[in-house]
Amino acid sequence: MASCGSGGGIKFYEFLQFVPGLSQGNGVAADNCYSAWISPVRGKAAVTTGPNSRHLQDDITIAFTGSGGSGVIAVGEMLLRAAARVGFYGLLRKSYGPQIRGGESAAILRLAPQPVAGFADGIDLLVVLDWSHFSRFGDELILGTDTCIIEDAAAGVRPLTVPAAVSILTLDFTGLAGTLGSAHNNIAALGYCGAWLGCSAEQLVASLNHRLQRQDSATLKLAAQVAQAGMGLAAEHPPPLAAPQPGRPEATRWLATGNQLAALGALEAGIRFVAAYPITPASDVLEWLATHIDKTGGRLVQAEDELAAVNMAIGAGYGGVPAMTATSGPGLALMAEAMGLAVASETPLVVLNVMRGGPSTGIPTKSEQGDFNLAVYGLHGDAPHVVLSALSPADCHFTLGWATAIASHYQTLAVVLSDQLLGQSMQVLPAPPAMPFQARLDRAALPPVDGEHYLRYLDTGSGISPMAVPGDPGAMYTADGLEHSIGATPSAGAGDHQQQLSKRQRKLMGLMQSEHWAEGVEQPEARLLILGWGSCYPVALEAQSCLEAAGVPVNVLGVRLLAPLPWEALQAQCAKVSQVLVIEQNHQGQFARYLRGFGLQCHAYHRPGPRLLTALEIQQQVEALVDA
Amino acid sequence: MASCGSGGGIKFYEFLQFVPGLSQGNGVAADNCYSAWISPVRGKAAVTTGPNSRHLQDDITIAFTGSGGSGVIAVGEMLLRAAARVGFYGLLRKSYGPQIRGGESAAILRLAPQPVAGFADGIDLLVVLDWSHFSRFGDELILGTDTCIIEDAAAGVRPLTVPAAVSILTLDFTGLAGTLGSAHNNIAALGYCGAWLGCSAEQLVASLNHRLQRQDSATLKLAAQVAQAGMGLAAEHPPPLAAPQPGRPEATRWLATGNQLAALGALEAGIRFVAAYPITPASDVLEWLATHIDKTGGRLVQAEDELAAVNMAIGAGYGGVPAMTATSGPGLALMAEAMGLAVASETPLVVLNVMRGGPSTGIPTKSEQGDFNLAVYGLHGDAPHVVLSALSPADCHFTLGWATAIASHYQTLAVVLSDQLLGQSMQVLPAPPAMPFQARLDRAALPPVDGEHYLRYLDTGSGISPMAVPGDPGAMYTADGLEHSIGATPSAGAGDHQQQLSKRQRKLMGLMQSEHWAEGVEQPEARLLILGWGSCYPVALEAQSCLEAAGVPVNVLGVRLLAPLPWEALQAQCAKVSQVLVIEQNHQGQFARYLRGFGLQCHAYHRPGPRLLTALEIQQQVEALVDA
Amino acid sequence: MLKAKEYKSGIKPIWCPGCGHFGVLNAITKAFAALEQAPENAVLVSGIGCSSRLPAYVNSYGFHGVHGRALPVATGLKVARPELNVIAVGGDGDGFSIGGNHFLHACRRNVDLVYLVMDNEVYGMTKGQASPTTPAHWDHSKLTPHGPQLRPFQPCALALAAGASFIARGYAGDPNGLAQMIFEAVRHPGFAFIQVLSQCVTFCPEQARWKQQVHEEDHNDCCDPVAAARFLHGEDGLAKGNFYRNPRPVWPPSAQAGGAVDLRSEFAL
Amino acid sequence: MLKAKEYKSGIKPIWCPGCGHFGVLNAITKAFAALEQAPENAVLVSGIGCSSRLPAYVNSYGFHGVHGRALPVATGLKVARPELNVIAVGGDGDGFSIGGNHFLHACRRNVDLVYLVMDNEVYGMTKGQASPTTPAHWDHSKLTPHGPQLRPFQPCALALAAGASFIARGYAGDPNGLAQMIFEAVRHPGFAFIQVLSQCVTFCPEQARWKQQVHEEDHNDCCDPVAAARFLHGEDGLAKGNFYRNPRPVWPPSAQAGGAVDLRSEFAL
Amino acid sequence: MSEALYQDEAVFLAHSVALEQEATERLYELADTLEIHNNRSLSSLLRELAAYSEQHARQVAGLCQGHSLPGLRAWEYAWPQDESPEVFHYSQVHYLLQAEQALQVALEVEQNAAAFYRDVAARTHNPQIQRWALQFAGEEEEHVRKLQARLLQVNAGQSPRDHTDFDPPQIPE
Ligand SMILES: Cc1ncc(C[n+]2csc(CCOP(=O)(O)OP(=O)(O)O)c2C)c(N)n1
Ligand SMILES: Cc1ncc(C[n+]2csc(CCOP(=O)(O)OP(=O)(O)O)c2C)c(N)n1
Ligand code: SF4
Ligand code: SF4
Ligand SMILES: [Mg+2]
Ligand SMILES: [Mg+2]
Repeated sequence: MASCGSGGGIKFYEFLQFVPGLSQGNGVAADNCYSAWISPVRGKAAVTTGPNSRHLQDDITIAFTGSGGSGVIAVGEMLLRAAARVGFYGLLRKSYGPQIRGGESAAILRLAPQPVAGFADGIDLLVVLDWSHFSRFGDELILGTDTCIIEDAAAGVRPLTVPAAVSILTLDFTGLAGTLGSAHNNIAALGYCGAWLGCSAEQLVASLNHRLQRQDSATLKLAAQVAQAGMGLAAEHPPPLAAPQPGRPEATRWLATGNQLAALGALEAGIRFVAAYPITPASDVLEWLATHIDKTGGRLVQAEDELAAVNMAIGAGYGGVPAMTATSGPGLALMAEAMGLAVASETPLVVLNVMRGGPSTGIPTKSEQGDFNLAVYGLHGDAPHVVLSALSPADCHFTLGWATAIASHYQTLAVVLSDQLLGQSMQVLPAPPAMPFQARLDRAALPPVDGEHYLRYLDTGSGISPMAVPGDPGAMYTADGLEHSIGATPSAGAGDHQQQLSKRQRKLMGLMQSEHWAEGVEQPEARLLILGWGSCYPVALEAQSCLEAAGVPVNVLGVRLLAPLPWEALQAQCAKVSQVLVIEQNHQGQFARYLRGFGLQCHAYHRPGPRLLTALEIQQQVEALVDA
Repeated sequence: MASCGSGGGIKFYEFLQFVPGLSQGNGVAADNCYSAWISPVRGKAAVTTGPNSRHLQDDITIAFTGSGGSGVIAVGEMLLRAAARVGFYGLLRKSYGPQIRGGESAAILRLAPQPVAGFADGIDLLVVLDWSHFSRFGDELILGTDTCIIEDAAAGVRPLTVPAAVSILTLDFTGLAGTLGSAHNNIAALGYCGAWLGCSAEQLVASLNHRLQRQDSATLKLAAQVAQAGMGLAAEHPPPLAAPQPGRPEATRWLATGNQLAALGALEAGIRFVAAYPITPASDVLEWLATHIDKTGGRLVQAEDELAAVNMAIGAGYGGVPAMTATSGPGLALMAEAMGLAVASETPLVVLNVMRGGPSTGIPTKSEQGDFNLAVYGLHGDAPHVVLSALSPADCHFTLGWATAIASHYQTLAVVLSDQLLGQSMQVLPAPPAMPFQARLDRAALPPVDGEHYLRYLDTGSGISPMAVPGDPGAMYTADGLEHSIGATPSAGAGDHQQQLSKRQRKLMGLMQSEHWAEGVEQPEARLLILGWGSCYPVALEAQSCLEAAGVPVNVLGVRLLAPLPWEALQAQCAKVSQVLVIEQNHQGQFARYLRGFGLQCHAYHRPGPRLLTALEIQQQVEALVDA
Repeated sequence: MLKAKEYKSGIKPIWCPGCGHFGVLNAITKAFAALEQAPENAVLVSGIGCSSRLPAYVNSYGFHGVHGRALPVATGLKVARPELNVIAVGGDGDGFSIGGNHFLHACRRNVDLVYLVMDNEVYGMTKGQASPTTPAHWDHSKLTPHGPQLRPFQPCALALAAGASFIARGYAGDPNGLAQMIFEAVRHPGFAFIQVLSQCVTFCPEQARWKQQVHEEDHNDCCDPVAAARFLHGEDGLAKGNFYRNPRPVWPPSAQAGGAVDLRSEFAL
Repeated sequence: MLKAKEYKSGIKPIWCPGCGHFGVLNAITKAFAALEQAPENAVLVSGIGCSSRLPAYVNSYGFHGVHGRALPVATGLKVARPELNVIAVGGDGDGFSIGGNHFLHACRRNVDLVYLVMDNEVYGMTKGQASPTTPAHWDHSKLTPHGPQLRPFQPCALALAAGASFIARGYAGDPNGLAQMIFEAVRHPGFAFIQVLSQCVTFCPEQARWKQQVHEEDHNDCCDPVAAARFLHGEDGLAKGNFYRNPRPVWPPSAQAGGAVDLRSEFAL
Repeated sequence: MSEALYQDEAVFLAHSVALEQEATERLYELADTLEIHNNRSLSSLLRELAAYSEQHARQVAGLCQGHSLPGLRAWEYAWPQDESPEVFHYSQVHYLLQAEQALQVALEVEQNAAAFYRDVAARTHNPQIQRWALQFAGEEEEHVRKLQARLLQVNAGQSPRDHTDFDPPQIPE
């Protein structure tokens, strides 16, 4: 860190040095391994060339559905944990009905020998504990003719919409559990599937114990018995499809959601103040922070609303303490005015926006990428700021770290766009390397040389002005959202205005040089580039691999730095191919419109949620373009 | 209006019929004269062809500056009123220092024989009552070598920045007033300038009386004497430049600000509910409404903040009463979340945003066009809505009327962008024709045919769903910002989501057919189109006329319907020329970026305020392009 | 004349079995029956939360807006359409946290509305975080693992200080008593505030104890703000009853009829 | 040790001659002198309004934010940097209209801040519209030509109901008395609220009469909320004095030191 | 009102009708809710109980022929407690409710109803009211016996259950 330059003042705000004081725990990897970790689907750094290493044949997608306390979500989580112990990587997403609790639900699990960051198109194995309301998941549980269904004997009437062609096996999980005195057919199903995947009884019991931590030992014992009975059933009546093969991962692996990883990334990069107002699907970021930030010496405040939350974070940021808040669409809209204040007053601020279906209250529990416009354009006046997108659940960690460093370094607002899919999916991933970013204010010019007046908003070469924080003697100034002179006095002068506007825009240009602006995989002889952002990126990689198999090599690029857009670098990527297809999950094609504003000639494929974008539909789009 | 279809229910909300009950007062003109009135600088309807009828030689710009109670603003207003009576058209803008009152100020007045909607580049006659702080206006009072300065003998030390070349006349306004026992040198200056412009003593006294309404008769009498003394001085020492010639207007003319005209337009089109939170420069819209809406049977509520204001307007709109609020940048940002609610729940809502310098608190008293992005893109999720821009002070009337009708007809949010320059400039203009727009809900399908269920969010051919309002029997429903089915029950289904998203976008397509989407003037053999919006449009027309004089014919188009953009119609206009220059007054070129997103190839000229965009700089830009 | 149950819309609530909000729904339908309310002339306006889902379940007009803004929407609607019976409903999070400012100003403004807050001392819908009325040491939320550690918000005392002219507290477990309160609140000219203790069985199962703890405290005739303040500063928050009633001029004063008016002449030169 | 006048920044206020806010500036500098405040360790945080311009005029750090949000900014700053002396300042419009919710919640939260509101019963900066504290029949604003017709907001009564632990009212025309209040408010642990009657000579020239009308009312030892409520519900709004002081636990409780911690192990399989 | 309950036939009948109707509505409401929450077995049990009450309500309504019943407002009934004695209290149920608990609650409210009628029978001076009250009390006691039997059956047929809640609450908005 640059010297603070002032002797006495420093002592009582030593934490401004931003020594995070965090041990990096397990599986610390060197800095240069980071990008391998972020885009787990592929091999090397930044934009790599070569075949997409992902082989579709190796993976399997298992879905559990049920309702009213049947506990399918719990089974999904326990099975993921157990399968991970066997050597699988995997991803789990959850889907619910509108009830607050006890509603119908589904857990969709994808397992593979190597890291997976996105979901597949179809379901290989569907385990049904209860058929009622199954149609509610029609958008999400897509049955192919090769889907294999295992239904509980007590699952009720199978809906007519289930294709006749699929193979169906009826097993009496309920009866099996019942004979042991348990009502939990879900645990029997867990045992059944676990055995098929090669989990040992210990591994399954360990998962059960982890999940049922607070239960008494009799309950745990009974659950273990039921699971074992389920394992027995698998030996007798295995599912009529081959079990996938686990990998042989050497590194330490983690099980975490994108939201947890975002929160961890923020803390590791130096966030020490969080202001929180709960909102789905961002609340769990805040909740994780609430239970961990104290340990770092930081603070979380539950605010009365989003207006308070964002202004509290600005207050802390003004005080030199790296600060953030997290929200979702409606909350981000409420924060717009104050985000402009962060821009004008040049106060570091990180805002994580975990997107859900919009507009308005919309579809709060489902994923969509509809807040691009608001994040990039939603401030009044000319207010340049930074917008990043996280490219996978794992990348939430990296991107929050980067955003934290950017906000402090550039004294700016950094909005990070994640979404419900990235944020709430649970991923098995290699342990991330040590956080490469640290929040640091550029305080080189402080305090002013004796006799000089401190110029808070000085127009420096880099555009980054010297930022004093309270406690620095001799550098007192009043930060202002009113336009101001370099000396921080309010000014309505055209010259001051032009100077500050230009400076605030120019200072962000430094970011354009960053290699982190995008991730990608190139293939030799590719004629088309699939360009995506956020949670579309893993889907695009998957499509790339399908297309490769079909003999259509394409390049894939996921843009992490959405604004300011490194247009030249992007152009260079686009120039390598003859067609560009922009993909995103929203109705209006917001990102594509944005790119066209820079002059990009592109095709665009976009549609709203809540149905996830699939590799198959992207593949079809690409094939149509390539054929034409 | 479509029949409400229900007998009994209608009686107690008869005002829903939206009979505005307003007599159209003076100067009613036929509907087809409207567009002539709106773009006063030129001749006929929509896009006209022919020479720009504006001749620069005929106009004159007079500025008054002074400070600390010298009353230059009052002089400006009184002179405009008196000059109007002589037959001038004109425009007046005011500029203040940062003090709440008594600070330095300037009144800038442009007079011509035909309507003027924009300001000129330079000052022809500068009347200085006090030189101190003159430099504060350096950006706004641009002195050319042919500027003629009249300074009061007591004006103090002339700053060094005043070019030596200008002609300066020192007159003792202070002494003249003093001999009559008055401290008001400004009134002497009024008499002086008035006489020069050809005003009679009665005309000047009428202006004085209008302005000093609340004063006692002795004061009025003294003021009249001082003014007459000033007139005498003009006879002795006329300014060393020719007086301009007034016109011979036949129609009744008005004196009003854009903000007043916007308010009038809203009431005349049927607005009957206003929610208000004061903010510069929108407060005077609200204040005018507050003193007039009662007469129409409508209501204004002063809200506790902008969040309340916009939601109150939504409540009234849901009740079937045309409703609006007015604000400026920071307030608009606060309204973003609820604006999304209006979109999702399909509630009519008009929001007038009078722009000021941004970002954040920015430069509240000065004009800028920086809120384009926020207005067009500032909602979360995919939220199609309408954004209009007023193209002149007079056009504020038309555009608010149109917005009011659109909001009701399309059950949507209509944002109108005006700015400080349009809103607070005082214009002499021909009396507007009768308001051609009326707010009307499409209630054709109400109530449901017996036995049928009322489907509030039905996906009709037009995309406009049948809207019941409380009081309609048999059509009870709950409006919702959650995604919903056609029957207004919350839904997270992909099908319902897609259907409602598409419907809400499609319903606005009807607007594309409107001839009101833009105004323009074409010239034969034009090779270039100047494309602008809002207050840039009159400046572009002025530049057109200068260019015409210089032998460079260009077309000019001012876009009133910014979103949804009638792209095909715009393309057709652009296809007529080989180059397009987009002009606007903001730092980032927000409109140009937007247009490029549609695929427009254009040049862009934009710079921030508070310095006004001038015809001269546009002319230079065009010449550079044409030369290249 | 409709029966209470005919004021249910037929849409099935998403609420958890045992949720207090059912009791409130029950009370509203009973009050409507007693008021002989024409369904088309009543509007329930809400924000976001479990409680704010209520309008859809009632056979009347409804507006389910955004979080915290029920009162402004209701205010705009009532001022624009004074002949309607407008009732704003919502939760403690919606009304006292994000919506706190509107609550204060609605109390002062005294528009002829009813505002009913289903107070379960928690954010139900977002999974059980502390709300302004949560006890300081309630540590069941991950967002405040040591409890909110703040003095709970006192809705009735604040309503009084802010100028509400009708203040009462009901209990969802007593829908009949609550129905009477709602009935009287609707009849009361001006802003009427009812805080309803409405248990969240899912996140605050301890609220089942309210059945034993809630006690009656009637100040029906209390129109003295000082006496009401004294009571409200002392009580335990579990008293139900009418705490304050003091009609004062309703805003806006009744409208003059809008006739043909000339808005234009002032502009003529 | 600096003298009072050395706490002025040298930037000349834009205020009208005679504006009460000068008196407040004067009082703050005197209080700082008495506190021997190191200028670099004090931060004045404000929103938007004539009053909110004050921070720039004081020789300390300042933050001039957006309208109505001084308290959240101050809260974030103080929680993040507890060693600083953080004072939020602003006007009645800023604090009680748009900022009303933060005011309520700051009172409950009891962070160790001072909040000083320069109450002139008007929106000065936007040209004289009615604020929440404007008298019901004050008809000088074009926005409310018949007067706001609403019951004025009672800041001290509300602060009490919301849980403020220090409540006082000062007068800009008595900067010395006010300086003492500020001095004590800074020393008070927790949230201290001072309402200052600060005349707007431009839009409310009638406030010149405050000089005669303001009267002393000292309840210095009043730590009984019921007694304070009784007083505040009865008084005329022009009493100056300390109305309530009742220290209670400050939020947040003091921090544990952050050392090397392991945030990662919980994720490992 | 309470004196009228004991002495006025129309008022007594109005109470009897309301008592059963309230019970019916409350049970159907809970049954609907449990169905939404996919607890179908309990939901059908509750429907069964609701149908009893509904039938009973019809019987009582039949008796009312020829009486013009007072239109009482919800709060004007002279219930011994806040609500009609035959409704269960809202906070007595939750989504993990088991059949035995539901039956237990139903049993309690039937007992309350029986006690209510016995009390009326004891206090009234009107022989007609007394006849009715005793008849209704008898019917309620009949229900009580049925429920007790049912409860025994359920308890007997049931193996020990662990009540692990595998369905964490969700977060819809
Ligand atoms: C602007 C915004 N912020 C946050 C949310 C998330 N949210 C939805 S409901 C809710 C709290 C509801 O609590 P309460 O009003 O007490 O209702 P309850 O569910 O307890 O009945 C929150 C924070 C939102 N929908 N919108
Ligand atoms: C979001 C927003 N809304 C409105 C305004 C306009 N505005 C600026 S100051 C002000 C009122 C100030 O009144 P007060 O706080 O009482 O301060 P005073 O000027 O009286 O000292 C308003 C409404 C704004 N700047 N921002
Ligand atoms: S979570 Fe709580 S408040 Fe929401 S429906 Fe369930 S019990 Fe009611
Ligand atoms: S307008 Fe009023 S508050 Fe503002 S500076 Fe002038 S006197 Fe003070
Ligand atoms: Mg709640
Ligand atoms: Mg004020």
